[in-house]
Amino acid sequence: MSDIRDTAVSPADLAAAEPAPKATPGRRERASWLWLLNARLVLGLIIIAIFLLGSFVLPLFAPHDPAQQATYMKNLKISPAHWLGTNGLGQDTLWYLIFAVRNSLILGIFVGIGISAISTAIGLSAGFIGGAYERIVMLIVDSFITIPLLPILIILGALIRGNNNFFTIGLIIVIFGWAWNARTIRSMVLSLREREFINMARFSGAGTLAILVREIFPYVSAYLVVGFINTILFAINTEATLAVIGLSKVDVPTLGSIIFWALNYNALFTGNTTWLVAPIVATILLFLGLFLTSTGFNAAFASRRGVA
Amino acid sequence: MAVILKTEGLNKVYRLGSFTRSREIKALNDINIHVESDKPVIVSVVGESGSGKTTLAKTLLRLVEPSSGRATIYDQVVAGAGATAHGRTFLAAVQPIFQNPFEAFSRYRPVDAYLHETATRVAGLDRSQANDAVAEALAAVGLDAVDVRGKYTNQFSGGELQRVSIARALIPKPNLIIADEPVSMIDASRRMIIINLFRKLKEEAGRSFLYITHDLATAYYISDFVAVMSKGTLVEFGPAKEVMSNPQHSYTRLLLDSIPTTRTRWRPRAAKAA
Amino acid sequence: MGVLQYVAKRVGLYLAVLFIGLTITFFLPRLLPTNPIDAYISQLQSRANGQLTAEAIIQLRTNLEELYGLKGNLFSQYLGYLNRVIFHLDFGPSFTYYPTPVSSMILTALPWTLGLLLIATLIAWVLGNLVGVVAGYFHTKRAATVLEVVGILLYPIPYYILAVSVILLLAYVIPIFPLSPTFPVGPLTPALVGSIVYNSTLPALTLVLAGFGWNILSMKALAVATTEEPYVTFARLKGTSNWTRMVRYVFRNAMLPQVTALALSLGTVFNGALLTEILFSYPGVGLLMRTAASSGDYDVLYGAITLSIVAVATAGLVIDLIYPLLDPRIRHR
Amino acid sequence: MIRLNSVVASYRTARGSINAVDGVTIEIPDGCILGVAGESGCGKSTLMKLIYGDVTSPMALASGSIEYGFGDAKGRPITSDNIRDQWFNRISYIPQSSMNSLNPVVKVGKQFVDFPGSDPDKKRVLAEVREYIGKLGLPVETLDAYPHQLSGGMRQRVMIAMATFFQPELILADEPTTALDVVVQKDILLLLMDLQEQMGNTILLVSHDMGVHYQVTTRMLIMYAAKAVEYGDSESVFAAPLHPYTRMLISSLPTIGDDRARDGIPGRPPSLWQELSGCRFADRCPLATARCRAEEPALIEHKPGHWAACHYAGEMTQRAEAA
Repeated sequence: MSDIRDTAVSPADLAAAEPAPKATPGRRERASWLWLLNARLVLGLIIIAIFLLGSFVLPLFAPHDPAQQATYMKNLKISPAHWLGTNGLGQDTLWYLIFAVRNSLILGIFVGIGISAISTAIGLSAGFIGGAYERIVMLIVDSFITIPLLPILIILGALIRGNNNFFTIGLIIVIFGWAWNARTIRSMVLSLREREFINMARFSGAGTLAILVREIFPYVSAYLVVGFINTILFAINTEATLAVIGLSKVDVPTLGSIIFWALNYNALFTGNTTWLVAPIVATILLFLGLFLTSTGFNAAFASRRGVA
Repeated sequence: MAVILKTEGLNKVYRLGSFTRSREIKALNDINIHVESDKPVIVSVVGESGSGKTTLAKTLLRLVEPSSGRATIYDQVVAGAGATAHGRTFLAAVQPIFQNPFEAFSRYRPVDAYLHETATRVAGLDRSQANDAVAEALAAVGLDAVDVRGKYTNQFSGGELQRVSIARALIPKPNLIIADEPVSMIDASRRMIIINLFRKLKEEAGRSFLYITHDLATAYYISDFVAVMSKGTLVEFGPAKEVMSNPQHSYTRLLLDSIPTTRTRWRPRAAKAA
Repeated sequence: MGVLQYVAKRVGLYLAVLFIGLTITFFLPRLLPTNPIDAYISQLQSRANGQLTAEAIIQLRTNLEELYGLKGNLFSQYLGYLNRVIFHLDFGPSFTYYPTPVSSMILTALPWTLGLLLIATLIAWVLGNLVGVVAGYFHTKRAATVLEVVGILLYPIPYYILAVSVILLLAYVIPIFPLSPTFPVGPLTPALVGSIVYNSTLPALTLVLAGFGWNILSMKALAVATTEEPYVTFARLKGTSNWTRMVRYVFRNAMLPQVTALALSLGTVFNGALLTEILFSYPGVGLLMRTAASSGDYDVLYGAITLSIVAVATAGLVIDLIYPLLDPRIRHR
Repeated sequence: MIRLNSVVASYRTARGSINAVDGVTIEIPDGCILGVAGESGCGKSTLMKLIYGDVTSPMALASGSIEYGFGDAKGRPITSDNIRDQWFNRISYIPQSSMNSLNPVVKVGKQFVDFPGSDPDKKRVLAEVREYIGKLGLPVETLDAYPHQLSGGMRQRVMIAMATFFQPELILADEPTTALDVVVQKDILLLLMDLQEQMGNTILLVSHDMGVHYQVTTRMLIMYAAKAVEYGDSESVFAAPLHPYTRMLISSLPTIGDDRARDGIPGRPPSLWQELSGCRFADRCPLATARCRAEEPALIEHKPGHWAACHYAGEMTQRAEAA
């Protein structure tokens, strides 16, 4: 969640002794593309690309709706027909997993957009306006961070179990999940507000909005990308957590509901370990890919911003 | 004789600590400066760190609200009760030059963007007039518009970037340019390029400067008036040559004696065997 | 003077968090369409397989409303709720295990949860930060990157995956721990304590692994930044040993923000603990909440949530109050 | 006598390696205060690190050697390989950023004795320290205080106390008073001069302020773009500088009571990445000729005890004496 940055160390003598060359037009364009490439980011993006492509393209070729039960024999071993065998409900494990990843990603992206929008608006305004407004907002933010989210989700899950659907689950996560990002963005804006170029912009005639968009946003945008990916991670994780304890809409295949059914139909006792191992491996890989991309972006933005 | 700068009973008090036991720090303590002249002048404000010289600059730039008192530049009340100059009129009256040129520009925007914005937004020029004004201002500081267009801060040296910052301040032809420690981040050997530029702009472009510094030698070199501040109070004010050659206040004398000059040694040297 | 101001500010936040927490748990269920009373009545009807007459239902509704403080307008209910909860810790009786009061059920479950949570979090914090400071201090050396990779691999794995993987590995593939742990109740004899520890090793391990990765990564970043501070460079130039510099100069300074981070992360860690309890059927507040939720015993649910908010906020306050003891800059203004 | 024999310090980076100190050969007599001056990036800080033995990658002593001229406790000669064992014993260091060169969460006294060189009996050492800092104008309670409770001047006095308590042969001070106000700076500089006089050891002082050098140093070394361009007795370097760069460095500083026009040195030092030939100051030097751009001038003793690396250094003295 935090801003993990690798600081590049350059000896004082060396940096000062190497004044920037006078006019090399190519340097800025090439440099601006070059900073993107670092090992973590590339690896992360590859993993995510595989998951995105796999989960959004393959479902078009799905023979049956995987959520539909008893389409196949139960607990079949891995075979050319069923690459991961079938589960205790007579569904094809692989196809169920592919749909699960897709639905989780859809939810993740939807919640990611929602939370990023809210947290940026609140973080930017609280950080920039300051004063009493900031104190009240930060009180609410700190409370939302301190209050454990899961119990509240359990209440909501229990109360609206009847007619909850994917959309409401996503909405709930958005309502309770924006605090962390808002807090980080606010502290970034707080430090930016004191920077000299903000005064320079003000004395160049820029209004508050122009300062927010042109001066502050470029510095914050680096974190927004990282924050967005972290939020996807958070959303999938929260929905899955609810599903595993049966409080989310478990008949929709997600990375949580797959495990919910596996546990409830005690995959371990029936020896169908692939039913449990497959989602574990898939979730770990997906989350690792998301995390590598987020820290990769972080390292890339840090190196581009120079050591500061 | 126009009133270039006048502060009347200017105070700034910071309250530290919680409501129970709060300490008061008097950053500005009843500052009264009066500078009248019919031609542009350079006024220096000298003092050690914590003397309040930067707070004074920030108050005149309205970056800090004074606790009481007023400040007037030419005929406009710029800070304190009854401030008349607002918005663009204030920006046209007062322009700043900041200490660290690398911090004065955003890393993500080309440096000349600030010049064009100042020309169009503050000086109110249209597109073509703005380009001329920018080119003219850059020429005044010895830079060519081509060298600056579309460049970012990491493509300049400290001295060059500070000159761009000065050019930007010149565009709206302000009554007073307030430079807060403009050369302290620049190599000692190249400071005089900027200091001489201030003097040239005073004489040729007719701009007045408020020069905030802890370096008394550069203050002596270019300023017409000097104000000496210590712990928030104005201890001495007057024509620069006079104040510096025979200071009246003991603190000014202490400051002058402490400067490591290359003229007289603090400790006479035992005759060195060659 | 500094400490007083620091404590006052922190206690203020603590009270605000409690207030907001109680308000949320009060208003949330009331804003939603379903009314718990109808749910109760329908449950009673199913139990009495339909013999309840109309008046009995009306009578039932009034005393249920009375029992659960749903009388009068919203605001008077709210005041009544606050008064009951804060001063008497009374959440009304449990519906399924009538008449045992909710508070007694929770107070028996809470120590289990706090015990597991605090011990596991402490271990994860200490181990994670020690590994992190070594990884950060020697970040230029190849070996240190191995430690960081451990952090990178562990951190993104969510609690439920860790829990299930731990069950899979240590209870199924290598069955040294019970697949479904049982927690005996009764006087704390050494044998009993031994079996409790044995059974709660897996949930504790899950929580330690979950916190461990995060602490490594955050401490490594802090240690890398702190190693470049002038006082660490000067310590090196004084000829101090690597060990002294790493412990007394880098760790002593880099750990301070980690203490605040720990206090802030308690909310999320608590979520993890609840989930782990449910998956391991560990007799803590989490399990209590889960069974209350599935059996529709709303008052146990609200009570458990309110107390968990109080517990987490209090733990956070305690950790934040330790901070001034570690940072002389706050102690001596 | 500390001798540097054509010392070269190089930095290895992704773009290849460059020499931040490119062949310096000087002899530093014992018991003097040597001032090292030059613009930022000239290599003065790297030279200090080299002499102190703080050589860590990416920096390395590419070639040349340093002889310290004093032995360790057992009398064995010290060279750049074993100098590190003598840190804060026979050689010590005063850092620049005194603002936070002390560990903010540990008491000052404890930081006085936490390096191995000191005597294991910490209590006895602390008692001696308590008495020693009194002489440096520090109240005794300083040892029990935390760094943030001390003023900038007091913190720098603590650094000087640490660096001088073990009576080292050589003290390296890298811009020790840059972060201080001018009044406090004078006290600290006078303190340094007094201590040097009492101990009779050698101090190497790096500063960008020629005024500080004039007041404090007895010998001067001027660096430019990784080369030593002038070296000699402070008196004669300030009275009649042989190298045009030194003259411009001194004349670029305004002085109170002197209204002569002053102008900074135009242009910038050359980038050490390019292939450099001839005199590195040629582009900015008013006296530069074709010979300057072609042939690199060696550091020659134009006057007794006064070296300069400039083809026309000799004429500078005649022209100076004629003017």
